[in-house]
Amino acid sequence: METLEIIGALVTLLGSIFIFLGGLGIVRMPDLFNRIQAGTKASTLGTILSLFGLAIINEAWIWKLLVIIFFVLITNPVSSNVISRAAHFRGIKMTDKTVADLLVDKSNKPGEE
Amino acid sequence: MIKKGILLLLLAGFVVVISNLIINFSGSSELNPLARYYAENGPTEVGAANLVTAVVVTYRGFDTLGEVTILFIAAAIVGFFLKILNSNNNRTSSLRKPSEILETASTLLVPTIFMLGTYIFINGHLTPGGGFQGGAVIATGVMMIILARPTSEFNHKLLSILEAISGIGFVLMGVLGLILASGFLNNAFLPLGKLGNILSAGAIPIIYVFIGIKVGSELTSILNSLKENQNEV
Amino acid sequence: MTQYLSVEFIAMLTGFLLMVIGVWGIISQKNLLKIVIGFSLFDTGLNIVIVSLSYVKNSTAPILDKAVEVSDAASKIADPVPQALVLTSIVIGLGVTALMLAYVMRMFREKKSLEINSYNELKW
Amino acid sequence: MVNTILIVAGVFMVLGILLSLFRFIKGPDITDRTVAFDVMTVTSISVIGLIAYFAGRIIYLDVALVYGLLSFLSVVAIGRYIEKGL
Amino acid sequence: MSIILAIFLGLVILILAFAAIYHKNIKVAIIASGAVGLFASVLYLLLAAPDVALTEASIGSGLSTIIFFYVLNKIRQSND
Amino acid sequence: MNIRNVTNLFVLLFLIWLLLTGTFELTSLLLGIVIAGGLSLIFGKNSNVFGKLRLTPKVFIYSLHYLIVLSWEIVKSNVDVALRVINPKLPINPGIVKVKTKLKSPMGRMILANSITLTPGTLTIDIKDDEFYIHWIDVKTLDPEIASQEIMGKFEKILEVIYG
Repeated sequence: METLEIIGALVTLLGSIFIFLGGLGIVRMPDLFNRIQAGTKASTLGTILSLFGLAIINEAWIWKLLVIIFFVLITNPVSSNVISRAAHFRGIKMTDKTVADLLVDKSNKPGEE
Repeated sequence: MIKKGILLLLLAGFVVVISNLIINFSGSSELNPLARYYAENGPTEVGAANLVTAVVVTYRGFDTLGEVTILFIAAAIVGFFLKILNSNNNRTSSLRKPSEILETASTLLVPTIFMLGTYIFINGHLTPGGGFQGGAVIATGVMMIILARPTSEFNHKLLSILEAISGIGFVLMGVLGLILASGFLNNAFLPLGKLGNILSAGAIPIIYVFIGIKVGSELTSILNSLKENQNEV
Repeated sequence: MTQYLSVEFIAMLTGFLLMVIGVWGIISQKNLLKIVIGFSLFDTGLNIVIVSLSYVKNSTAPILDKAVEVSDAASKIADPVPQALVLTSIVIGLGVTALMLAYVMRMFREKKSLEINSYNELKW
Repeated sequence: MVNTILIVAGVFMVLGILLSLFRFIKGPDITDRTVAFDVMTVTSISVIGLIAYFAGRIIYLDVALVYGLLSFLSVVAIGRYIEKGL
Repeated sequence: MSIILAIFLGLVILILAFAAIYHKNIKVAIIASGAVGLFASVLYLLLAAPDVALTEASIGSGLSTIIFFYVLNKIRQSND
Repeated sequence: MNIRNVTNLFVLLFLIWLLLTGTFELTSLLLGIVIAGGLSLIFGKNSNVFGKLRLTPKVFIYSLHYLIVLSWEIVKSNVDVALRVINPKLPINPGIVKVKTKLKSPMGRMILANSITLTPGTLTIDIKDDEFYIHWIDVKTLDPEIASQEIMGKFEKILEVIYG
């Protein structure tokens, strides 16, 4: 049983490293969309992995942890979609490296204030 | 400048008063007698595994009754202050429509949020949670509906009926405790059951269902009056 | 010194400082919404202080299940009474916040301004 | 052994929260701050999981449950406010 | 170990509270006060109070932020 | 009144109840059935969110397959983006591209959009009719056909079977 617990702990460690990388990405990336790409997604995977690792360590907890993972999987993409759509509507300046912007919003006005 | 000085003086007085408390603080290493009584006798007297629930619903049930009343008064005053003067709904049409993802996700998530709220207040005597948290979660579910479909309307009649029924039910449970058991809001007039089962702790699950519906409908009516008020001015 | 290095003391200190910040916000800010935010910070700080009073050294949550048996509950759990009080206090705090925000909306409707200095009818 | 690894994991999580706090303080626009807030809530879920493990109580996970389902709602409200759809 | 986590949480709470009081942009102040509720909830969990943490998570961090934004929305509507 | 929709919602809610309580005690099961039934009747009556989804073994197997594909993609692209973040030169080439989908069912479209968002490197920004607007961290092509294949070819094939 000891090895299983260590494997679970290592999975949790991996997840926390992803969380750290997400934090790094959110600091380093140049504009909002890239921050969402690097930050929110990496920390979502990190959270899922670390909860999964806890489930391996302590198999009695697996049901409740599965529900949490399910909720995180559903809700997180929705929130980043809403915030990125709002940011695009608001006319956030994108980084100079941007190649193309095919989304033309008919009702798009420059930012609100 | 004098004003700023007076403000600083006020703040300094506040800091002195509380710093006196904090310097002499040393954490307690054992429970005080009241808490010890609750910890030792709570499981046998009330039958609830969650002692916080036992305190909220039975030992200090009057506090809860007063608290629900305060919330009701707050909801009523908010509704009164924000009474709609002219309700023409032309503004809602100018709103930007939510994205399709949010709409579809809300049809999936709203039942799930309601399920979680129901779980929280029905299991209030076993796990953390109870009527207040469950009611707040349910109000958040209603909030989700408003966010995803800004044009949706709420049935005021249904809200007030739910609130009235649950309030009457809560008081009725208290009076039943007074008649059938030893005191107001005593839960022991139903069998206490085995500690840790879902149908245990006497009347606590029923009381929590009432509290949950009441808190949920009150918070919903606060949100509703804030929402509808946007149509004027 | 060692008595100060405990979770409950740090939480209590945080709560007190949060209360101080909240009071400072209430008395120094001019924006009505900022004042409401100050009230809610004060509320949170007060709740943290009360909960930190309920903590007993090395205690766990006052909920009995497989981890905490009925027989040794009294030696393991934290004090349930302050937690129950804070529970209701948070919900009331939301009601009070909503009420204050309704006042703010009403006041804004009269004068179209959020500056507290423009409401000077009762000033002497 | 297991506890040591988990403590190291906790340190990484705390560092992640600190980095997103930095973005929250600095972030030029409100949307950047909202994203930082989102990252902080998601990270808090795993911190809660670790606290539950060290306390050895499964019931603490109920808090993470509520976080997982409700934390995104305030983000959605902010987004709808920015795009004038509230 | 939990002491270090408590110190960290306390510092984060205080920084966010300062941001909530002193930031010029009112929206940022509201989000910061929501984040104060978020970390206060984790602190409650450290203090062995899961019930309170649950309440704070659903109310302090969720509902109150949303209510603030509703009011702000209405005030902006008549502003521009 | 859409019977299939209500049943699907009931199954989902009852599954969540089981996972939450974690017991198979009789009273708890009965209570779960009552609550899930009531909620699915209230919410499933007027919506058509699940579309034509049938709960057959084939759908179950395909869902499992989808989960495996999705998790593999998530891990792979996460490592990719993480390498970009660590790299001091920050090699990104972002842009918003347009892709087309054939899916009609709202649930299938939501799951597809969420899967695209969950894999780092791509982020769904908006949906208009059958066009998805996607922010891509490393734009390889601007042509909708090739981009669709590149970004969501794997997901779409399986979802087409499930949501028919």
